[in-house]
Amino acid sequence: MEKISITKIQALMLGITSITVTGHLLFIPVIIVHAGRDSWISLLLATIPAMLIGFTVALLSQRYQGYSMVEYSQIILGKWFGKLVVFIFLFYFFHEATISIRGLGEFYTSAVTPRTPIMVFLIAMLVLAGYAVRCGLEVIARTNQVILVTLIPIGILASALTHKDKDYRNFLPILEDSFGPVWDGTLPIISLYSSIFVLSMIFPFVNDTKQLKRYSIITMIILIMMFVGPVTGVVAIYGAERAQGLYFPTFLTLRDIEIGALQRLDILGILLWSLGSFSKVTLFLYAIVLAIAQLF
Amino acid sequence: MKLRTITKIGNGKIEHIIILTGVMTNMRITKCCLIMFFLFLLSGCWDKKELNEVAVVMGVGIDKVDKEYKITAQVIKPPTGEQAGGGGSELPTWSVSATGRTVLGAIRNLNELSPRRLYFAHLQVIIFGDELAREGIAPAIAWFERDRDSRAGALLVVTKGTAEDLLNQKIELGNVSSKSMSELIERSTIRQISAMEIKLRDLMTILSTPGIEPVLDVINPKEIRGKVETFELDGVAIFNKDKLKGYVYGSDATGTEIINSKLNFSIIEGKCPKQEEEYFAFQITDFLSKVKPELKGERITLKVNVTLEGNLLDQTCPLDLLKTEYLHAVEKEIAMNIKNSVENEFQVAKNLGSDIYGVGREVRRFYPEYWKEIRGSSDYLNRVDFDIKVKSNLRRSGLIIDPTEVKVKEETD
Amino acid sequence: MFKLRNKTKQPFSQNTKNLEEQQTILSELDENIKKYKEIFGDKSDFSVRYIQGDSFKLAIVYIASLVEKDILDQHVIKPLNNQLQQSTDTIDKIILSTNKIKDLTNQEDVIKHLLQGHSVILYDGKTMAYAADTEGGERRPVSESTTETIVRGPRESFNESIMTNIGLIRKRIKTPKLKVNKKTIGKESNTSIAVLSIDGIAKTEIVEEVITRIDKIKIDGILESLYIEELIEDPKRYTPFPTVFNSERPDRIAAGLLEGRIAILVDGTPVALLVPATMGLFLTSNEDYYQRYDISSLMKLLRGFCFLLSIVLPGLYVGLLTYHQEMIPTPLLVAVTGQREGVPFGIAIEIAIMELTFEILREAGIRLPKTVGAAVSIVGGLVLGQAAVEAGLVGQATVIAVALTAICSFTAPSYNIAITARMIRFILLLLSAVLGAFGLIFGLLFLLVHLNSIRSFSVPYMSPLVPFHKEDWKDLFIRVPWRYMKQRPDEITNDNQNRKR
Amino acid sequence: MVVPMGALIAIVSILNSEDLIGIFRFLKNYYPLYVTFVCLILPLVLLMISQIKKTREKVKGRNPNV
Repeated sequence: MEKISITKIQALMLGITSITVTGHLLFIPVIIVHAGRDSWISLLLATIPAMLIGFTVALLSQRYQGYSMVEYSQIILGKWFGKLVVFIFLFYFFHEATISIRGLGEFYTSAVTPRTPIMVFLIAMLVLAGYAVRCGLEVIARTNQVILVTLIPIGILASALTHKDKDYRNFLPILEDSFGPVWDGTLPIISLYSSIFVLSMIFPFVNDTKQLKRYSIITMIILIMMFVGPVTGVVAIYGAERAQGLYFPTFLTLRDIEIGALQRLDILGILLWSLGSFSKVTLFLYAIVLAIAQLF
Repeated sequence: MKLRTITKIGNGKIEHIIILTGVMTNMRITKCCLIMFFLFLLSGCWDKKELNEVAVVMGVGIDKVDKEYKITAQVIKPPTGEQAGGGGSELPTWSVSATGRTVLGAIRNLNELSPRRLYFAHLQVIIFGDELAREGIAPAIAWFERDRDSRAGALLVVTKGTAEDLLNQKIELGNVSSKSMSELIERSTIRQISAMEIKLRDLMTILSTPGIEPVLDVINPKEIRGKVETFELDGVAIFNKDKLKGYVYGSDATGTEIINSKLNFSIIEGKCPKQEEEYFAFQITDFLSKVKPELKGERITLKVNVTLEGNLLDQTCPLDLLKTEYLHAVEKEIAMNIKNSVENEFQVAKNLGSDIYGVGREVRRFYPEYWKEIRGSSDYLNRVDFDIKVKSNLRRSGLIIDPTEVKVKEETD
Repeated sequence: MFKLRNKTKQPFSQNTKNLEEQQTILSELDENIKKYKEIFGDKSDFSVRYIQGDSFKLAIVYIASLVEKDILDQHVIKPLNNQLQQSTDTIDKIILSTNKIKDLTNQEDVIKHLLQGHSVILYDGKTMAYAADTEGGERRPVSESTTETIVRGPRESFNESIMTNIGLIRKRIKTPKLKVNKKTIGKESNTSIAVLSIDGIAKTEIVEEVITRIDKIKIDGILESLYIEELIEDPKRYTPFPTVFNSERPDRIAAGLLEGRIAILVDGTPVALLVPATMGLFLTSNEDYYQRYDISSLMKLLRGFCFLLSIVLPGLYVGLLTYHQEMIPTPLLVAVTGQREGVPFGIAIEIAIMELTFEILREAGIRLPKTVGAAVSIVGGLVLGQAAVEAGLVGQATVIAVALTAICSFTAPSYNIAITARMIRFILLLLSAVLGAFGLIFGLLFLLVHLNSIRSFSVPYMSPLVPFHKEDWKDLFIRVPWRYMKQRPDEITNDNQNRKR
Repeated sequence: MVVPMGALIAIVSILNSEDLIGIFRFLKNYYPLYVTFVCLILPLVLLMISQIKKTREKVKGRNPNV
C-alpha cells in the first residue's frame, strides 16, 4: 500500500524526457543512417505504432488499477509464465539503462572531455540516480518536471538558432529509393517509442487515472513532434549524405551555431543530454528496483 | 526486500509511507561509495588545461611538400614581461611549421616544436596551398572533421602560393593575419563585395553530396609599394571533387554567389545607356535567386529566377538615369551582367569538368530517375542550358535625385 | 550552556527542591516572605513592600529589575492604599488598574509570575495571592529595521518584547480569527513564545504539527528564535537550505500569515519565524508587493537570475577557462589569455583564494563597527584587488568574476539563503575544477534532487515551481497585479484559497 | 536495493565491450527488433490475453451455465 502519488502529467513527463533525450543522442543517427533524407517519413510512419503502445500501456494500467506491470503480468499470464515475461521486461530495463548511461559516457568521452576516464561519468551518473531513487518517486517526478521545463525551451532555442543554416531543399527527392530505407528507419523509432512501456511501473502511483489513455496518446504525439525538429534539422543542415555517419549529429548542429555573439553553444547540448540522461537512468533504475522488489 | 516505514505529515493524518529500501546497511555503503567516489575525483582533472598551457591556434595552412603534409599553425603569442596583464584581443602571433605523413602526424611534430599544447578549437581559417589543393583536399580535412577540438565553423580558403607564405605575411591592418583573413571573408558584405564564405561544415556537405562541386575563396598576399602589406580576395578556386582545377577572376567569379543567393549588398557595375565608356554602379540591397532544373529530352535547362532590389549610387555619365527610358536600360544592363557572370563562370567550370552550381544535385532533386542514368560522369554538364530571368528593381538613389554632374552638363548646354 | 534539561540539574537544584516540597502558599506572611527571600537570595533585587492596616497586613513582592516602578506605584500601591483606607473588609474585591490580575494558589506560580515581572500581593492569613502585571524594564522602542531595508513600505520592525511584537501584527490583521497561542519554553529561561496563525486560512494540520513540534522542545534556555528554528526543523534529512523563514518586519510576517503560514514570535528577539517556508519565500522581498507589479516582476526575475549566478558563476568560470575553452568566444578567449600570462596559480586555485578573501572581508565588515566596516570594504575590495592584479597574482577577469558573484549574492533578499548559496558555490567550484562542465552539471543535478526531496512542514520546498501549481506561478518568477492574484498558495492553504470574495 | 542495482549497472556498463562504435552498430542492427518485440509485441499480447479473459468472464457472468 504505497501512498506515493504523482499526477499523470508528471508520470508522462518522465516518459517524455527519458525517450527524447536518449533518442536525440543515440537514435537519431541510427534513424538517419537507415532512412537518410526520408527520415521524416519514417517518423510519421512511426506515429501509429507509437500511439498503439501509448494506448496499450495506459489501458493495461487502467484495467489493473494500482498494479504495476510486474503484478498484472502475473495476474494475466499466471504466476510462473508471468514471472518469465516479467523477467524479460526486467532484462530489457536493465539493458536500456546500461545503454543509455554508457551512451552518455561515450558522448562525454568522445565529444567533450576525451581524457577523463569514462568510469567517472558512469559512476557519477549512477550515484546521482541512486540518490534520486532513494528519495522516492515523488522526488524523481518533481526533479524531472524541472528538467523537462528547462529542456524544452533549450530545444526550441536550438532549433530556432540553427534555422539560418537549414536548407529544406535537401529533402528532395522524396522517396528516391522507394520505401525500403524508410521502413528500416521506422523500426528504430518504434523501438525507441516502445520504451515508454517503462511507465507501466510508474502508472500505479498516479493519483488519477481518468483519461489516462487519451493523455498517453497525446504524449506520444508530443514525442513525435519533439523528434521532427532534430531529425529534419540535421538533414537540412548537413545534407542526407553527410548526415549519415555522424555519431552525434544533433550535438554537432548545436556546436556550429554561429549567430553574432551567440556562438559555441556546446554547453546547451551538454546540459540537455546530461539532464535528460539523468532522468532516464533514474526512471529505469527506479523501475528495475521496484520490479525486483515486487517480483521476489 | 526490507520495507521501511517513515512517518510524514500531510492531509492531517500521519501517513505511513513505505519506501523500498534496505536502508540501514545501505546508508553506510552509500556513504562509503560517495567518499570513494570523491576521493577518486580528487585524483582527477584529466582534461584540465590552463590557459597558459595552451597555444591558441588561429589559422592553419596546409601544404604538400615532398608527398608529406606540411602544417603551418599560427598561434597567439602571449604578452611577455611588462605587457603581462594587458590583454586585448589583438596580440602578436607566431607561426610554426612541421611536416608529417598525415595531418595529425604533422600536428604531433608541431607539438614537438611548441612548448604549449596547440589548441585548435578557435581555428578561424584553414588555408590550402595551391599544390595540395590540386592533389585533393579531402584527405587533409579528415582530422579536422573528426577531432572534437576543431570546429566546423572554420573558413576554408585557397591560396595560389603556399599556405605557409600566406600565413607568415605581416599585414598592416590587424596583428593576427588569420583573423584578418577570416574577417576579409566574413565581413565582406559590409565592404560591399561578396565572398563565398565556405566553412568546414559546408565543404563536408558539398563534398559528400553527389552532383555538386565546391568553390573556395582565394586569398593572396598583395604587394603595395613593393612590400606585402595586405591580403587580397582574388576570385574563386574551382574544384572537381576535392581537387583544385582552376581559378576564376573578377566579375565572373560571382556566378556561384548568384546561384546561391549570396550577392546581397555587393556592387554591380554596368555601362551607361547611350554612352560608351561611361559606367554606373548599383548596390544590391535585396537579392534572391531561385534555381529549378527542367528536363527536355537530353537537355537540362537550369531556370534561374533572380529578383533583386537596389540603389543607384554612382555614375560617370551625365545623364539622369532615373528617367524611365534610362531606368529600363539600367535594369537591363544589370540583368545582362548577372547573366554573363553566371554563364561565364559555368563555362569555365564546365571545361574543368566541375559542376559548381550543383546542376546534378538539382536534377537529382527533381528528376531522380534521370539522375540515376547520368550520375557517375560529368558529361551532363555539356547539355546544360541556362534560362536566367532577372527582375531588378531600382528602388532608391541615395540622397539626391540627379547628380551635380548632370547639372554641370545642363549649364554647359 | 544550553544542554538538554535532564542534564543540567546541579547549580539551582536546591531551590528547585524547595519549590517542589512546598507547593502551597503559607498563611503566615512573614514565613512566606522569608521563603521567597531564601529562594531569590536575601541581598538580591527581590523587594518587598508592606502595607499595614488595623486588621490586615499585606505585602507586595516583586523583582525590582523587572518591574516598572511607575506602574507599581500608580496602579498597584496607590489603589490598594486608597481602597484599604476606605474599607478594610473588602480585601477580596480589590480593584487594581493594571493590565491583568490573576489569582494564584501555589508557590510555583508565584515565582513564575515574579520572574515575568509581575508583582505579587500576599496577605497575612490567606493561602491566596494576587499577581498584577507590572512588567517593565528597559525596552528598545519600535524602530526601523537595519537588516531588512526597503525603499517603500512600513518602517516599523519588531523589538525584543513579545507583547509589542504581537501588537504590531494585530495592528495589521484586525480580525478575531488571528489566533495567538502563547507558550513558555526553556527550563531555566522561561522564554515566552507565541504561535500565530489565522483560523480558516492556515492549514490546521500544519498548525497542529508546529505546536506538537514546539511542545517537544526540551532545552534549558532560548535566547534567539534560531533555537526554535533548529529544534522544529524536519529532522529526517540534512539540508543546508533554511526551511524556516525569518524576518524582523511585522508587515512581512503579516503577509505570511495572510498566505496561510504560521508565525512564531520569541520573546527577547526581534526576529520572528515563519513556517512553512519555501524556496520562493526566501527570494521574495516584501517590497515586491509595494512597488508596481511590472517593476517588481522585473526585479524578481533579476533577483532569481542573480541568485542562480551567485551559485554557478565561479564554477562556470573555472569550468570554461580550464576545461572548455572552445566554448568561449574567440576575442574573449584571446583577451583572457593575455591577462593570464605570468599568473602563478591555476584559475581554480586563484578564484578559490579570491572568493575566500572576499568571504573573510565580508565577515570582517559585519563584525566591525559600522564606521570601520566601510573602511574594511574599501581597503579589501579596492586596494587588495587592485594590488593583486597589479602584482600579477591574479588575472583581472578573475577579479571581475569574483566581484560579480559577490554583488549577485547580495541581491538575495534573505540573508540565510545567501549564506547557503555561498556554501554551495564553493562545492560547485570544487566539482567544476575537477570535472569541468560535467562536474558543474553533476552538482546542479544533485542540488536539484536534494531541493526536491526536502519539505518544510510537509510542504515541498520547491513548491510551487514543482509540484506545479498554475495559480501560484503568478507570484513566483513575476508578480501579477493584485487584481489577478486571487488565490492563496495551494500547498499551504487547503480550503479558503480565495483572497477575495 | 538501489545501491546494489546501481553498482550492477555500473559494472555491466563498464565491462560492456560496447564502445561508441559498438553501441552504434548494435543500435543499428539488433536492438530495434529486440526492443520492439519486448516493449510493443509483448504488451500487446498481454493486452489481448487480458481482453480474452475479460470477455470470457463477461460471457460466464451473463450465462453461468456455459
